[in-house]
Amino acid sequence: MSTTYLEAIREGLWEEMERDPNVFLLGEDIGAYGGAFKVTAGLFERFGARRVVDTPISEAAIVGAAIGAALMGLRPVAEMQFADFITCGFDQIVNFAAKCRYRWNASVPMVVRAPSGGGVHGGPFHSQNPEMWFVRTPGLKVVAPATAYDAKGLIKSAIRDNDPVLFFEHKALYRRIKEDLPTEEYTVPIGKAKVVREGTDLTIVTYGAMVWVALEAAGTLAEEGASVEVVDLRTLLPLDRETVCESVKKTSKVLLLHEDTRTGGMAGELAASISESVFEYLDGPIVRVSAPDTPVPYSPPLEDAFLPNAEKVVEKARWLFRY
Amino acid sequence: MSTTYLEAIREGLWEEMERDPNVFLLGEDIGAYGGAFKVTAGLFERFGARRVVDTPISEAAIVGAAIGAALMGLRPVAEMQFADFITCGFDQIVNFAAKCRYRWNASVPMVVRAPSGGGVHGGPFHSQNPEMWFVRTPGLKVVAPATAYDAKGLIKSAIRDNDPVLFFEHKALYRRIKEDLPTEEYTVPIGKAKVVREGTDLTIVTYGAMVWVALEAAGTLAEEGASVEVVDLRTLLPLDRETVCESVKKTSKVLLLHEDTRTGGMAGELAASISESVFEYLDGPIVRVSAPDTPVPYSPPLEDAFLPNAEKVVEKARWLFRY
Amino acid sequence: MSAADLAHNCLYYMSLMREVEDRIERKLYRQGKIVGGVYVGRGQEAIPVGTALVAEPGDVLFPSHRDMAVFLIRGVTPGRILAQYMGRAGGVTGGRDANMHMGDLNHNIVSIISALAATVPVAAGAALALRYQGKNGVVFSYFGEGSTSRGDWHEGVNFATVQKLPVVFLCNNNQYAYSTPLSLQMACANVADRGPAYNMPAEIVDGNDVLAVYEATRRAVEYARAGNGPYLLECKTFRMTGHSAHDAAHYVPKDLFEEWGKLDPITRFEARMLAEGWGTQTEIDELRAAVHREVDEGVAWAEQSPYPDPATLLDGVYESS
Amino acid sequence: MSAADLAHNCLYYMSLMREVEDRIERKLYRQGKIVGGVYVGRGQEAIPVGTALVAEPGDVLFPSHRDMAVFLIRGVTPGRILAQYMGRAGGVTGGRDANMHMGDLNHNIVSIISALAATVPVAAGAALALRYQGKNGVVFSYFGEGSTSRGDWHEGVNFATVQKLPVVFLCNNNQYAYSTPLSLQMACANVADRGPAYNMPAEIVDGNDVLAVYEATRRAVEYARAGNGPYLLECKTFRMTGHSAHDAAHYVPKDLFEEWGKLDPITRFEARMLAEGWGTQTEIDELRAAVHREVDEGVAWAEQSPYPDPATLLDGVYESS
Ligand SMILES: Cc1ncc(C[n+]2csc(CCOP(=O)(O)OP(=O)(O)O)c2C)c(N)n1
Ligand SMILES: Cc1ncc(C[n+]2csc(CCOP(=O)(O)OP(=O)(O)O)c2C)c(N)n1
Ligand SMILES: [Mg+2]
Ligand SMILES: [Mg+2]
Repeated sequence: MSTTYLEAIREGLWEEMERDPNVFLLGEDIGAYGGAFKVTAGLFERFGARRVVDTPISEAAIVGAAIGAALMGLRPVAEMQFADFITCGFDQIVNFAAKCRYRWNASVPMVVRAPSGGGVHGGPFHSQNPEMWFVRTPGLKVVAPATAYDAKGLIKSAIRDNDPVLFFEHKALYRRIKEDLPTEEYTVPIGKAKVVREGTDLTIVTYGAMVWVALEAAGTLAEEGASVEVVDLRTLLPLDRETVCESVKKTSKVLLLHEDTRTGGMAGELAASISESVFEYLDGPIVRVSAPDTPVPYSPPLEDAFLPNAEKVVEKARWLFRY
Repeated sequence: MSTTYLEAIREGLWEEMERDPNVFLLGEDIGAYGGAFKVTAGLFERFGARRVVDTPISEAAIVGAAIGAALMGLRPVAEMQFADFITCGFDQIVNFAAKCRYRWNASVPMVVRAPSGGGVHGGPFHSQNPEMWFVRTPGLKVVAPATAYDAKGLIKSAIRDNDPVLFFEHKALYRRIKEDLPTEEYTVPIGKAKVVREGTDLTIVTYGAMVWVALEAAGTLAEEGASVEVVDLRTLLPLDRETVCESVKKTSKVLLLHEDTRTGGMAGELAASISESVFEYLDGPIVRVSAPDTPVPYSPPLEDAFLPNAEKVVEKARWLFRY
Repeated sequence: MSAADLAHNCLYYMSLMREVEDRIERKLYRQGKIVGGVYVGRGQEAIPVGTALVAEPGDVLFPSHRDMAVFLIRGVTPGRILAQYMGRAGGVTGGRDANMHMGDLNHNIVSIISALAATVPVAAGAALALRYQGKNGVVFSYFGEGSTSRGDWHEGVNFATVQKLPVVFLCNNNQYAYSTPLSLQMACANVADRGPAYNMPAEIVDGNDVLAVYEATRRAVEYARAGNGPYLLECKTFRMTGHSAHDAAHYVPKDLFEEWGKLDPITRFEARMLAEGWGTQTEIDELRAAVHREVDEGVAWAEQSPYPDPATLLDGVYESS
Repeated sequence: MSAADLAHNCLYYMSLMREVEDRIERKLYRQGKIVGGVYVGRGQEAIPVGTALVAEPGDVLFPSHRDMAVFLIRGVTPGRILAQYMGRAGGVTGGRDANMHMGDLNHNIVSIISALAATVPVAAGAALALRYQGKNGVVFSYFGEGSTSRGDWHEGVNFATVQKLPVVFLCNNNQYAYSTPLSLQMACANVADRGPAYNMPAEIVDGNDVLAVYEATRRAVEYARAGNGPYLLECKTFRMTGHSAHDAAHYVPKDLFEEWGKLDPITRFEARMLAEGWGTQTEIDELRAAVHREVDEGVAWAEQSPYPDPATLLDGVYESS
């Protein structure tokens, strides 16, 4: 019985709600309607209005209320209808939630789920990848699964985590990927990257929907005789620098890939980290493939040009091999 | 007649308001009171309530109103009382202002002034360096002057710019630095870094208050026989990658320094850029000195430990020279 | 304008909006020619029409996502709008943004962003600018009842009232925000109940009666133009569709659709026209046919408009670029 | 509690707050022992005292920056508070944060962040949790009139009223927000005028009369605890200082200080105590002396508390770290 990425998240929520009566959900249209993407479909029927709370259109209140409930010992999971709207609850996340523990030793075990990413012709406000706003904010954890397995395992870990976790679910993966998941319970640890393909000539470090692009590119490059290792970060903060650096030590070449725009993107942090820690192992520049520095355009030909794809990765990798 | 950094900003505002009747100011307590830091002192008396608008405590409305006025052809300069509160008007900046031109070709010639930075014992909410939230947002320009000369020249350029500009003024510099400014009018171009000290053995790239730390460190290192070049970015977006890379080509060693916390900081973007463009010139790892990944603590001994200083820079530089 | 001319205008723009949106939602979207979200204002046409017909050329309008008639009334052609939905270069945003996320300062229309009510403080700023510039324009700020829950709404309205700015706040209360009914959105019964919080006059009007909306808007605009500050107009109506083209609105009790269907602003107004003698059935039929032709032409125009050139992807992030 | 006991408590906590803050602002700050911002509630003590004395142990309090008595009433010692201001390890946040940015869940007090009104939605969430957990606690959410301009205030109050949560919203309307007078903050005359926007009862009380505040708070808390939803209490008062220790408040008309000085909540209440026979002058003098001693001890305790060890800088960003 194959499970989609979206169903995997729902299963994770469901299991945690069954397991722990302190877990509850809040967000816009998540109740009887089941959420804009139907991630929470069925949960209202199962758990009722007490544990699946429909809210007004108030992202600051959604996040704020989640913080308040978390401070009182509950485990709220807030949904942003689209990750793009997280900017409306921004102060609550980066100033309230992120700093409580450091400032006054108060736990905020809250999860904010945010459907992010492009490739769905959503245009500038339904396609963004806002992860870096949070990766640069100490006190938050940031998760961005690429597979159904990880999506389920990470949402469960996020809910059990005693720190605020931002959970970026990639919209383009919701129904596009399907996997057989274990029938027994499992979790996936926060803070651990995963080598999803082993290789010896080049490391591609990436996350989210781009993992699939990296794997496709790795396949193409394999046909050309290049052995490419793909590291899926899975968690962006805290960052598993070790797994990244170990891979670079092995391959000596690295390509950083993200769907997010270039300047200030995750690739920067990775480049700095790699250059600081394993500089002597590098035998070529650290290269990046990413979206360019523009808003996400709507029209399909523009969006296609905007998004990174396997072709662009392969081309950059070839350049690096020639270097 | 020496001018402080703070006075330089005030002079820049004043001159632009005299020059262009479309320039006006809005913010909390900026009128008769002259602003929390007195940057706008005297402007209300000179230009009146029409052009120096006191607002309610509403950062989203301040930024939003600035956008609306800018769309109508005015040149608003909004003040955040502290840069930390910019998170309350975040959506307006990153989603409204930043994307207008790309989406529908509408100019938003607005400036948001934001007193940022630590070293004033302000604690977690009056000391932050929020620049990277904006540097990763295409459509914005981000400026962070280190000297009175640049502060004045850049605020004038920011006001004349037809794109939204975030102007981070470092609170610790407000009254601490003083310079003789030209009596004739001048501006400083947005998007141009400056080599503020020439050297041949190491490049330190930095901005804001850390320019002074870098210069102090360069002085110490000079005594040890090392010739250090210091690049003051001045503008963080668009980033003057060329000046940075030219310097690295010359020195082959680079230390990236910022007061902002480490992960996701400006150093990452610089490291990626350097590694991509001038990798072959590097003869050592790209190293970083920054604040650690914590909120900004209040208590002086903690804040002192948190902030980068010349000692930490010198130590890191020595390590790099030994490499 | 004579009563008959006004009536003709009202019917024309309501019908044109209806037809453009029907074509978008029921044809082009289903044909896959429109990708992404489609939100229509079916059943609510009296609101953008009754309000925007009051606007002077110097007034600045901030339509929301169910106010298409505002564009039509200001002279944006159906072709450009249809091309917008289809992501074509000839669309209002040239393919950069989707659906109702469009604006054109040549027509004094500012584009919404997706975040609801984000335009409210921006509208206040535009009003500040009009007054600053010594113009006597009024700003029209549109939103749904659900959007009044947002902090930006509050901050924008508060700032506008403190500054006594020339803004009319135009709320379409269609009783749902996506799947969320009024009772889960606010504890008060009417959006107009929020007026006193800002010491702002607030009026409730039948949002399915285009002339009632028109008259109320005139009062509101006159008040604002005279320098008295903002005015809130709550237009009671009903969303006769799902939230968007992919939403079947199972959560809406069926009888509400039936009940409100009887109050369809176009059907109702046609009857009124005949009753008042503002037009004949023949004229109405001709108007309908003309609207059809106009939209046919718009669709043809839009379909021949090319997709934007990917080579332009990087252009226009900044002025110089 | 007898009327005399209540009166004694009121006077004790008002005096203690006054004395702690005087010591902070007029001594320690000027001696350079406190770096960073200092905001006091001089002249407003009746509000935190009259409200917090109503709170049950299970109630959760969200004091703002002029509500120090809330901490004292909940059992946070003057020493810990003074150490907090001085950035010492013994302070409530151990030197991590400054002044009134402190909280302690052992006392059911949640720390504000600096962004005004950000606690309002958080307070709503805490109230949701109390109801969820089947507890019958009430949440006390404090803010100044200026903070009601913030979007978070609106969103939090709206959510709380929609959900009928057990929150009392306690506004100190001291007529200034930093240098900004009420008239530039809101167009309505009273914060209570905002109640109807949320279909929430709103009451105005003399914020310089501790017993009036106490009685009104009892009404509010009873209403909320009974499950009727939020209640807004506007306590009219006046900020008898500058915004912070470095602000001389030149922008406040001098006669306002004089006028309101006559209404000082402590002086007034002492007179009332004598008049009602709730205490004698001797008892009052003794209370004052005891408060002095307590604060002396607190200062001594704080001064002997070490600064935090820089080696702890990185601790506690996350649970595990
Ligand atoms: C800040 C924000 N949150 C969520 C959404 C998603 N969303 C789009 S329209 C809508 C409902 C809007 O309701 P209302 O304001 O009543 O307008 P209506 O659609 O009924 O005309 C929602 C929740 C959004 N666009 N912006
Ligand atoms: C979002 C935000 N903007 C600005 C400030 C700066 N600030 C601190 S207190 C204050 C005035 C607060 O006024 P009010 O809410 O009336 O409380 P009061 O100080 O009068 O008790 C301001 C503007 C802030 N803390 N948060
Ligand atoms: Mg609605
Ligand atoms: Mg006040």
